[in-house]
Amino acid sequence: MADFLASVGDVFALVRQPLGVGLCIAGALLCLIGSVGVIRFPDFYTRLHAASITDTAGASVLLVGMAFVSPTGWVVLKLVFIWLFLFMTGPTSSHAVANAAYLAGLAPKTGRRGDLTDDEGGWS
Amino acid sequence: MDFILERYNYWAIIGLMMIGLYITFQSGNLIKRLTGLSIFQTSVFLFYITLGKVTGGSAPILFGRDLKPHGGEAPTDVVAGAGAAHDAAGDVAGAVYGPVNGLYETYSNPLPHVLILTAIVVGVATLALGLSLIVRIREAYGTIEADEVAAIDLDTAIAEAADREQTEAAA
Amino acid sequence: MIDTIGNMAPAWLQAHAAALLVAVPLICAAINTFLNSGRLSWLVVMAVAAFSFVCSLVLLWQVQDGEVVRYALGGFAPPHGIEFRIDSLNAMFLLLVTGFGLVAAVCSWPTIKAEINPAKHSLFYSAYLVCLTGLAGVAITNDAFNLFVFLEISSIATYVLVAIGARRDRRALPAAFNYLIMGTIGATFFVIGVGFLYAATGTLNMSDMARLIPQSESPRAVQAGLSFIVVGLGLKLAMWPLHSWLPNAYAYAPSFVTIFLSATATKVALYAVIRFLTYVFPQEEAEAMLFAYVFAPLGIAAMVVCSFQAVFQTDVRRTLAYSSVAQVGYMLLGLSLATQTGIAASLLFLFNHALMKGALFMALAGVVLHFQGTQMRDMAGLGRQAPWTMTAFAIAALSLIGVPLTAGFQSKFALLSAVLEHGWPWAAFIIVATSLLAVIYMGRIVEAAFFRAPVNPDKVHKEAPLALLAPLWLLAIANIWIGVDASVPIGLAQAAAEAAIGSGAPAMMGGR
Amino acid sequence: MSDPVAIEIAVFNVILLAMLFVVGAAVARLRSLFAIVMLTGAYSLLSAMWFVTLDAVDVAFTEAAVGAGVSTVLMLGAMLLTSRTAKADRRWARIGPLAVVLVTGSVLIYATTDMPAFGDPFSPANSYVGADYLVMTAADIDIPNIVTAVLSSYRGFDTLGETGVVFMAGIAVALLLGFGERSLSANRARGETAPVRTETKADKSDHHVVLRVVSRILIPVIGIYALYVHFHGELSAGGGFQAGVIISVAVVLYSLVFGIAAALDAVPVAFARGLAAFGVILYAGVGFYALTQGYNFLDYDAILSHGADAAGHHGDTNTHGQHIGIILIELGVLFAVAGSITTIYYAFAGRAPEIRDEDW
Repeated sequence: MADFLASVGDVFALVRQPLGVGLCIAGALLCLIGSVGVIRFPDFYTRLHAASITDTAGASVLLVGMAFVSPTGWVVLKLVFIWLFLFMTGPTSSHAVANAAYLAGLAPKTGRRGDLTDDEGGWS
Repeated sequence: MDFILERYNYWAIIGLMMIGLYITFQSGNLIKRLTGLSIFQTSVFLFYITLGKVTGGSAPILFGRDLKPHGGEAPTDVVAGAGAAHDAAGDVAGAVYGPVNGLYETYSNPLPHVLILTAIVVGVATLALGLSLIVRIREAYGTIEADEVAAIDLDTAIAEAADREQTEAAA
Repeated sequence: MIDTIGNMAPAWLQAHAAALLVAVPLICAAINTFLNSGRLSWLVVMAVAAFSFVCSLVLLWQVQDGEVVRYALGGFAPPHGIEFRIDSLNAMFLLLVTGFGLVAAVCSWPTIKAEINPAKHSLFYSAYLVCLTGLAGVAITNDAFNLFVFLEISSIATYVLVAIGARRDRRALPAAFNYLIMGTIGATFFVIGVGFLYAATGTLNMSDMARLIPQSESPRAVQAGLSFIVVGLGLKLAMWPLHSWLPNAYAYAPSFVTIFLSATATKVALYAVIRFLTYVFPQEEAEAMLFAYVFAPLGIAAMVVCSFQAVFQTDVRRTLAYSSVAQVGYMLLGLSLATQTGIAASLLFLFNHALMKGALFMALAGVVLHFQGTQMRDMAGLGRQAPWTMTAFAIAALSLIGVPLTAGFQSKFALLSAVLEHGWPWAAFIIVATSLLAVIYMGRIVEAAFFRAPVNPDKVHKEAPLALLAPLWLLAIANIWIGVDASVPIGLAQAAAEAAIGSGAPAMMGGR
Repeated sequence: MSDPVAIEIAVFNVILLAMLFVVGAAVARLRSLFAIVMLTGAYSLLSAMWFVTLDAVDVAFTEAAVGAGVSTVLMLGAMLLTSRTAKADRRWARIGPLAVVLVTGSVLIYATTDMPAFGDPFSPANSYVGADYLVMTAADIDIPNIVTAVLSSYRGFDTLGETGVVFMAGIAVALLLGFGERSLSANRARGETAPVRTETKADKSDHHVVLRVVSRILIPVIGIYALYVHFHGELSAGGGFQAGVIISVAVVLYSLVFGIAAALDAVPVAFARGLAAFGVILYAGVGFYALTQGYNFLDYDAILSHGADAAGHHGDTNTHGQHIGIILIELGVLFAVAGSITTIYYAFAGRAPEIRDEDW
């Protein structure tokens, strides 16, 4: 058992850096995808959906990646707190924005894909 | 080439300052004017911070061996420079990039940071006051465009003059 | 007299007058917000202003033999700590600011009671105390960045003090906003200039800067720093053509604010210019050229253009405001000589100008109190309805024109002789010509007040209240007294000019 | 420039500066005030990131909290009370400003041509007073964060002035917006309950339940975080100013979610104003205490100095007194900032708009 744990430790030390970097890149990509979505999606609600990918999935994956490459436990603890904070505020703010838009009477675009053109989509 | 590499930062910041100044002067909308002012000020902050950067330095928070343990002794294997003022020309000129006398690590210059902390506060105070003036102007004039406000003032002045002439004629 | 005050001062006051002068108004501004009664606030403000005035007298006493008082705040020796440094130049401006702070505070209550919402009284007085703190801080500090902080404290207070005038005339709001924009740009320019000087010397202490600038390896940065500081402060002191904010700000601010600002705010900015140009920057060719080729034309342009503009105003307060810009022109002309006599003349001019503009605006405040309007035709016949107020006004007006036996004559005479001594007879001619313009624009007002029938003859005999009339006559008598015997202000101005120009190489300073 | 770290920083520099340029140019061109305000916030946030790459962590913290946070909130508040779009500018009106800007810019560029290179450790700025602080702090004050040491001790008088500015801003905005029939806070003080906003759909059905629950959890956490930032300011980035901003942000959040009336019940206007004044009194009071002990104004060595030492107080330093002094004056800053910014926020948020939501 001890051997196994030790070898796990070795493997972890080996993969820690590449894994962390990889996760950071993945998080950055998610953020990029979210940003593209904000530009490309047709209406407010779908854009909001894309934007919320950035601050939940993108940020979470980035933080996990950072936790892997971080030098000390204190940094990991701080990252956990940041993650908790983002995990609470991100979806809540998306919800608040969507809720406000709904209450203001903004209707989602519905219909087939071809029907939507750029100039009638959402708020631009 | 080195000349440019060493100074591109200043020039970029000057460009940003000028964008802010341009918005302030050019815009007729009072809120936009204030945002221009705030961009101008922020760019001046960038300028100060640029002055204080030291290549290879870190944030001016002592760490590692520079943290004197309480009751411990000051480092003995470096030049004891505590309290000694350095000459403006730099009495260590010619040495490689490295820490200041008496320290193990390299830090950026803390003084511009302190100044800018103060300046940021002054900036936000001005901004708050300017915005409240704009709100009052909107309530008094019904517009926040500088030229419309000026036109209304001119109308008032003309009307006042005409009014006074009438009363004078009546008297 | 000053010796008795100095000798009477207790040891703690002698040791810490510099710090108390600035810190007491600030802490009292905070305490003042807890008071609910405007009258109580007024008493507090008067007490604080009087205390500051005593402090500045003590400082004046300490520096009268050409000595320099230095006060290290926080106990950290400069250049690491912030330092106050008081020589005769500072002492003169501190005396001006606190003296006017006191006089304006005494006369404030009747006009404030009439012009400002009672619920706002104590906050308003707090803002006034903060303004006083800022102006005194600018005049006392020896640290370039600290000067900026105090400049902004006083400016922010000033903007809001001007804007409060909106209760009477909504035009105060855009006036205050323009003032804010111009003033903030000016302050930011000043910060840029200080940044260049810091980059070139590595210090913020003004004495230390003066020591290091000549050996700096970045002369261009120093030049740019100089020009940004001058432009930035020029905006604050309403140097022509950067004065566009001033007339409206003075015209629509509450009366009391105009009294105080006209005598202090722009003057303190002028102090900062003098301090930087004569003390911080080395007296070399470039600076001398700046004096001669920038300040002289700008000063003359201000004198000519703004005197003409003053003639064509219909609102008396705007007339006086334009006249203020023109008077700043005279001071700049005196400065541009870059000689000790020139600067002394300029400082004497400044001192006397504060006395007469203070009196003029104070008399107008009395007029506003009972007769509302300050248009030219509202002035008609006031000489009969409010003889005491308007006589004082007339004395100050004569002084502004420069009639012999008034303070204005002394200052114009000093300026003329300085200009002639420098060999600029054409400048002397312009001074006389613009004085004739002053005869026109002040004469119009005085003529309307004394020789025209009142617009509304039913109006009763209404003087300004005693709280206003007493300081008003104090200033009017001071105008005459200085006109007869100007030894006191001339002594102050000459000592100050000597401190400014003749300070020579500042003392070397080591680290702590 | 061959150092890899230097190149990395240079790359960050270029990217961030380019983004700043884009945002600045967009602000200059746009006419929608909402977009302008948000982009100004973005500009501040980008500069905060840039400050971090240049090692100015304290400045970055403040800029993010103030420039991107408080300023944006205030600008939005002002925008809601005024208008949403700027008028199109006339083309000929651009010439004058452009000329001014070009002249100013060329003077600035002329000045930079003989300035020390970027990052030069031997430039006057980096080798004289600034470097001295790094060395002197250990002996004089003995805290790791040099910025805090300089801010509150060596240049403590500047910070007193800064506290005065914040306090003044609070008074100023209260004077301009906090009185009259349009001001909710003034009306409440008189005992009137004038409805500020008409009922909306949101009030009828409980659409904000998620927000309420989350903010109930968050607000105490924000408060604790503010205290952490405050008391940890000597060891790492942060201090009284940032903490004060964070506390007032908690009030802002509370009032956004639960309504301004509830916020006014929890933190009354008079309390906020009093807090701001108390902060200034506390800060200046520390200075006066030093005077009573025979030291110079704001000399924290006076605190806890034994009477016997007082004779030769310029010799030994008293780091213990410095620590306590710094904590006290930072508390003063915290109170002043929290009180003033809350006052300012109330003044804007409690102002009744004369235009209804539909008229935009």
